[in-house]
Amino acid sequence: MAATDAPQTITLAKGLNQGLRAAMEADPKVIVIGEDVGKLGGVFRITDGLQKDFGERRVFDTPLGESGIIGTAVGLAVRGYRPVCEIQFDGFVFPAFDQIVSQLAKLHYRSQGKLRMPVVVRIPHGGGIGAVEHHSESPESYFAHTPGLKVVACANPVDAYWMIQQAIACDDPVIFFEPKRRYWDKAALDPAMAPPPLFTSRVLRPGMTATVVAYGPMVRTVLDAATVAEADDGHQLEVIDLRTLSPLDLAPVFDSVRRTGRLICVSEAPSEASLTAEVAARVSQECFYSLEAPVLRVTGYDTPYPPAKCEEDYLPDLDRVLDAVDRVLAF
Amino acid sequence: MAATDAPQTITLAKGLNQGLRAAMEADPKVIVIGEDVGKLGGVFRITDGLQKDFGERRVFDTPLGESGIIGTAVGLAVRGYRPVCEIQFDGFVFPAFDQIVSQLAKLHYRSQGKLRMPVVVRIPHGGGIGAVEHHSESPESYFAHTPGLKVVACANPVDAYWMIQQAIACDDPVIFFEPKRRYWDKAALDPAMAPPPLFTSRVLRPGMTATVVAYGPMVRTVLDAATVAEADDGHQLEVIDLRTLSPLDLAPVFDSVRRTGRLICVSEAPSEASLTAEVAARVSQECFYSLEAPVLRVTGYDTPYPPAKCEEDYLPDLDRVLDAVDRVLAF
Amino acid sequence: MDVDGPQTAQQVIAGLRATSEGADLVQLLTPEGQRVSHPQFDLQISPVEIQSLYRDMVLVRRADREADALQRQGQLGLWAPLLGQEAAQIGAGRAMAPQDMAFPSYREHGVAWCRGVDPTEVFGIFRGIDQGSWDPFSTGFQLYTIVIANQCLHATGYAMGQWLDGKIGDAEAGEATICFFGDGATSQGDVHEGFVWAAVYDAPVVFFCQNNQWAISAGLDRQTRVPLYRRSAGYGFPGIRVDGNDVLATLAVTRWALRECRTGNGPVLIEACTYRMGAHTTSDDPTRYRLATELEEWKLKDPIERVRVHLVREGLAKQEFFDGVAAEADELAARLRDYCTSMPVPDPERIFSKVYAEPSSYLEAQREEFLAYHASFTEAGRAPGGRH
Amino acid sequence: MDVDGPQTAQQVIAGLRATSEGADLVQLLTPEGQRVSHPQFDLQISPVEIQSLYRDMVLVRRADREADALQRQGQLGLWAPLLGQEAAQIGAGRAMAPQDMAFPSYREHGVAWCRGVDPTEVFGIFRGIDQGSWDPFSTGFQLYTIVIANQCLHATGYAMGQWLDGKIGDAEAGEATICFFGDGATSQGDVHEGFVWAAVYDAPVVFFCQNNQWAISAGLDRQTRVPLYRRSAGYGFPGIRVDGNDVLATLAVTRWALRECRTGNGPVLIEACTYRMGAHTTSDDPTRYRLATELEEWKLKDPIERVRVHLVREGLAKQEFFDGVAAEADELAARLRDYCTSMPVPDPERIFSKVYAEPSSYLEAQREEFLAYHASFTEAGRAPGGRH
Ligand SMILES: Cc1ncc(C[n+]2csc(CCOP(=O)(O)OP(=O)(O)O)c2C)c(N)n1
Ligand SMILES: Cc1ncc(C[n+]2csc(CCOP(=O)(O)OP(=O)(O)O)c2C)c(N)n1
Ligand SMILES: [Mg+2]
Ligand SMILES: [Mg+2]
Repeated sequence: MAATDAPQTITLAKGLNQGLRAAMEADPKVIVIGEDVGKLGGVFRITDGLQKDFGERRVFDTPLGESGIIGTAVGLAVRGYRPVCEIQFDGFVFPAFDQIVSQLAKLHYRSQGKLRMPVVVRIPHGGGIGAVEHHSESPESYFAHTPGLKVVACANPVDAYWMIQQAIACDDPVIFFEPKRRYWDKAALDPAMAPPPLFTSRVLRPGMTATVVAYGPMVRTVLDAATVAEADDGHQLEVIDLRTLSPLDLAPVFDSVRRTGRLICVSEAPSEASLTAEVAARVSQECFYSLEAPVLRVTGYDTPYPPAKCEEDYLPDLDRVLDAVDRVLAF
Repeated sequence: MAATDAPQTITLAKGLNQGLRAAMEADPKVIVIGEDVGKLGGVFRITDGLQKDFGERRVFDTPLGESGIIGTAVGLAVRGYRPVCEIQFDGFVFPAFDQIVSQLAKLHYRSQGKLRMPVVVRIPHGGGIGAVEHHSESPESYFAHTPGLKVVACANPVDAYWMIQQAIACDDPVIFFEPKRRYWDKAALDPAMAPPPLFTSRVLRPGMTATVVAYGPMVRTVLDAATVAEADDGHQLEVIDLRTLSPLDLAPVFDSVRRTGRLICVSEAPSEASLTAEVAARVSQECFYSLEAPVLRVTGYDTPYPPAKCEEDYLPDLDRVLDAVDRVLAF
Repeated sequence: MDVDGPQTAQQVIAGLRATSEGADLVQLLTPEGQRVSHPQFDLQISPVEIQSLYRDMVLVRRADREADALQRQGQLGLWAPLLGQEAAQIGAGRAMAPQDMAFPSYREHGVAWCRGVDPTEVFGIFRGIDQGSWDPFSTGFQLYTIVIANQCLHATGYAMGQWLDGKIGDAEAGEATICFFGDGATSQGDVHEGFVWAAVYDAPVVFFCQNNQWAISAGLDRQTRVPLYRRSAGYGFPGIRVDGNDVLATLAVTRWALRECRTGNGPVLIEACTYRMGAHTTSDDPTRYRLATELEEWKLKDPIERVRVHLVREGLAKQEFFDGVAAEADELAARLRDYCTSMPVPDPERIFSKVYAEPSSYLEAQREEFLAYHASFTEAGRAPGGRH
Repeated sequence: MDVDGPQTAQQVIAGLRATSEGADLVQLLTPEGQRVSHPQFDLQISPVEIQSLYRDMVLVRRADREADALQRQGQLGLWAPLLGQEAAQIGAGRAMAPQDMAFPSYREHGVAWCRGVDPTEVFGIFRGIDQGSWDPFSTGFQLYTIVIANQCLHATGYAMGQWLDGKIGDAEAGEATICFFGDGATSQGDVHEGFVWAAVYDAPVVFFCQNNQWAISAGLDRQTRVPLYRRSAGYGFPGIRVDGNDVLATLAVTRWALRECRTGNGPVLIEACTYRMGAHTTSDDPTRYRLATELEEWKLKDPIERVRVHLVREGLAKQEFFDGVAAEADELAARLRDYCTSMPVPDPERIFSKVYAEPSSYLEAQREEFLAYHASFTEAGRAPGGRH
């Protein structure tokens, strides 16, 4: 069935599914490929029903190889298709890293625009689902460090629905991160309401005490922390969802920090040479005279992702965010 | 012939060659593998003569495949060998990225120390040699962002000689960067003089006006800039060679910035989510009250590496460093 | 022109069906329990040995079923069942000599058993308390590898090391390596590079592909047009297809292959044709992509039942034997249940344990912060996360 | 047991020598210039056509030699010579139909020529003024790929697109893709995944491997035990070995392979046995790793000389023809010299040109800074870098 236009309550997974559906209806060149995306509908069911409704020529399972998935997607893009590739889990994108970094990211520049790469690489990312090794990675920074790619991360069902469509419509390669542990979060979607542009960050909650930026799975954690901080201590945290990781849209962050004088940057990923470092560096430079305290980073530790029974202590949580709030205010 | 112990003037390339030789003499488990490392001695001749002197069982050419080189090196390490792998050029490490990130970096943690990975991955990096695409990349940050790896970059012949031996002696996997455009730089080596520990940064030139940190190929650029800054404007730049990129050794940088109040961080690599961001973020936090100006970053632009005829304008040079000095002092 | 040339869809399907039948499939025990002979791979084996193969298969199946149940009770986070692949794994595992080394993927619970790795150690991974706790050297069984096909290069490199160490040449005392991977894995570049390296360096490695017909929801036709054992010829080493539900044939063929490697004639590829009778993992729902009838067909080829029938019909084992094995299985299941529920939870510091062989200054600092942070809660009399 | 099984070092060497001789090598014109017939791949070709093949080979060799000289004069930063591979490249290039698409590596200057890409456009890459300036669609010749084997997946994906577009089925009007790669490239995972994908999706792609016996300093025995054309059988599609120094045989075999693909019988693997008569690139020194005698042997199999001898002996071309081609070659060389020295230097802004199809705010800001910085010099009357 077609993507309905009536307002409805959907999960983040459903938002992606409906967004894919809408994009495929809008453009016959959009195809969906990856491991198990067909009959199974993907291990997270994001592509559920798409093969049934759009046929095996537009939605098909690939052999088991990520370099093959991205490498053939590049060739399909040269041919005029708009492939949407599913990488089954964050930890399995690395076999495709060479094709992504040396080809997908560089072909438009190499050809000076004669070759376009409207390819979307969907990657469920992050931990918190009690999984075995390689199923809880946060590889965003690798791609944000790669010129020629655009990188986005959706954090809620409504953004999921719109951002996947905008990413597919974009003529540049987009690495599209999905917060797997939030797939079942619910929200009300009104397909009639126009979305903000894809490459913009958004203030989700206004506040004067301190600014907190996050993206993907950490956005909800930060929003919860903001609620508690207000209830318990009367702190008003301004919460910003980055949404776009490359290019970063930091103007709203700069504005916010000029008002609050304090910034906390939250991500599950290890901190060394990461996106949180980039945000901290740029804000420390841009808001040099406004900052009343150093920018604090709340991140995963610089260790491999630990066994699932330890992940609760590895991942930034509400308490670690609130602890950072206390520290940034104590300054 | 054996590595001589008499003081001598050597090139950086020769320093690496002699260091490899010394390491192979010190430990029979050290083997050298990669594309063209045998008879040819590598495209840069770093392994020149090693196969002749140590035999085909300790120095051998591999088939053409980087995943194969690193993946088999992991197996050889499990068997008790200490493989030194040559990646021919920076742009060709990506086919091995999966084996490096998911296996080489994680096996010690996965096995809780039962499996050791004393593997060195040698990568000539950086531009400035007028090469075609993929031969001038600066991928250091990808590895610095990967827990489980250690990452170092040598900048001069003496460090090259010692650091390669220390990296091979290290029981952890070390990604070893070599500044290819400095391979022919010369310096006097006294093998009798003990080297500093591998994972330490070094102040190469003391100064009070501002601190400038760099690593690899940019170190010489920065030293030249410091000379000119002193001659032309009487500025005394304190120059620090990071040497170790993961873990970073920032204590000397913090000390320096507490004295100078100003920091410029220089690297050829694109800036987004990079090592220079990490240094800027940590210094901005640690030296919050000492900084008299924002940390400035002088880096490659966030574009793919351009055609060779443009690289002079792409790479940070003496003038861009001096320009940053002017800006940081103007604050 | 090459007979493996272009094929119609029908031919492809036919070719694939052929992967579990056909003249080139080595079989020593039919699904009906009949011993058959094979010109190249015959096996001298005593009733007692057959009994012990039967026992191993029954016990690993029981451990597997127990794990499946424990996952549903929330005791394990996930389980990847070996159900249906007992003969392939016990046959291969029992063919190994003590000095041989195995590089498994994530489903080789039966091989682990043969190498003396206790099922509880395997459970640790799926319970999420560790990532592989057994000793990979004393057992000669390396840790599980989850990233598909990565281990094929590790096995090849290790075998290159055996060669460099001069451990090959003697069919008895020599060393060999065996690498386990699936039908889906054969599409990955790392399997290919493993084949290339192993062939070029004469590495003593047996590539043991368990073709269980499925890669999650992808049937074999997503990976290949022709039977997988044919891949090796293009690299210049032998490929053999064995009935992976026939423990005797798998034992005979793997023994031969390992001897070839020990004597310096490696590598060798084995395609063991079997069937994944369960779900891919406990998170999977096979009804979405395959027919129940397929499972029914394969049940007729059950790897354990044919051995039981053979032992009974040929009078090679008495009822007491079967009762004894059944009792052992019950004890094992009970032991696993008890152990699982009593498994220790790692303490939070485990996060920072053994990231490096030589401590990293920066990570040590992070660890200190982490401990101080946690202390702040416990002082306040609350566990971390206890604040909210 | 499989005949491609374990081999001694001697056998390996023998097997490799066989890659440029032997019964399975398709040949239509001997090194001595004799036409020979082949049961499957015969070729009806007119004297004029043979003349034009000769002409193409002479011209691309001359362009190649000129580029080599220009590099030594510092006009090019690097050059990867095709010397010795003219027949393989002209044979393959001329076999293509206008609607076919080629995915080259970095040495296919001869194929580029056949597709109407002017040598000066190829020079741009090696002079460092661009990374590939020709139109990949109007020429049906994609840009060079330097990362070994990456293009094999691009070609496969493009061919999958031809299939999805319903462009196959007609031997004349149908479309096909041809992918060029070397002997060394065959070891990369991407070639394997290309074979897997192409076979599974019946992609109309010809995998054209120019086995020039060397991968920089690595001889063929570093990549394989057996001839490379045998790889494809294990994936279920045909592999053919052709004398890559025989332009007629290469033309005939490639034509056949492309027709097979157009009609839906793809993929096909071709191993063209040839020899890299020059250095790997102008930075390479082959005397470090191979014997001069090897080169001498191959000179006897020169791809151009055998055609010249054939045309003369059979009286298919007069002296005027040869003089004409020689004159054309001189003109071409002169034109290339002139153009090369007059090539425009890209302006600094080129660094920021077309990184994205849709401009990125952040990069735009960097560009502005860059321009302001440069302006600061030019205002000060100095070029960037002019300060010191
Ligand atoms: C590189 C990589 N990609 C994807 C996955 C997710 N995944 C886990 S198992 C599996 C299927 C493996 O099939 P096969 O090789 O036949 O082994 P089997 O599970 O049947 O034993 C996939 C796609 C993975 N683990 N690694
Ligand atoms: C992934 C990768 N690794 C290494 C290189 C460096 N390199 C350039 S050409 C070459 C040898 C290629 O040999 P072959 O495939 O036989 O092609 P040929 O050069 O002989 O035409 C190598 C190793 C590269 N370009 N890409
Ligand atoms: Mg399988
Ligand atoms: Mg070659």
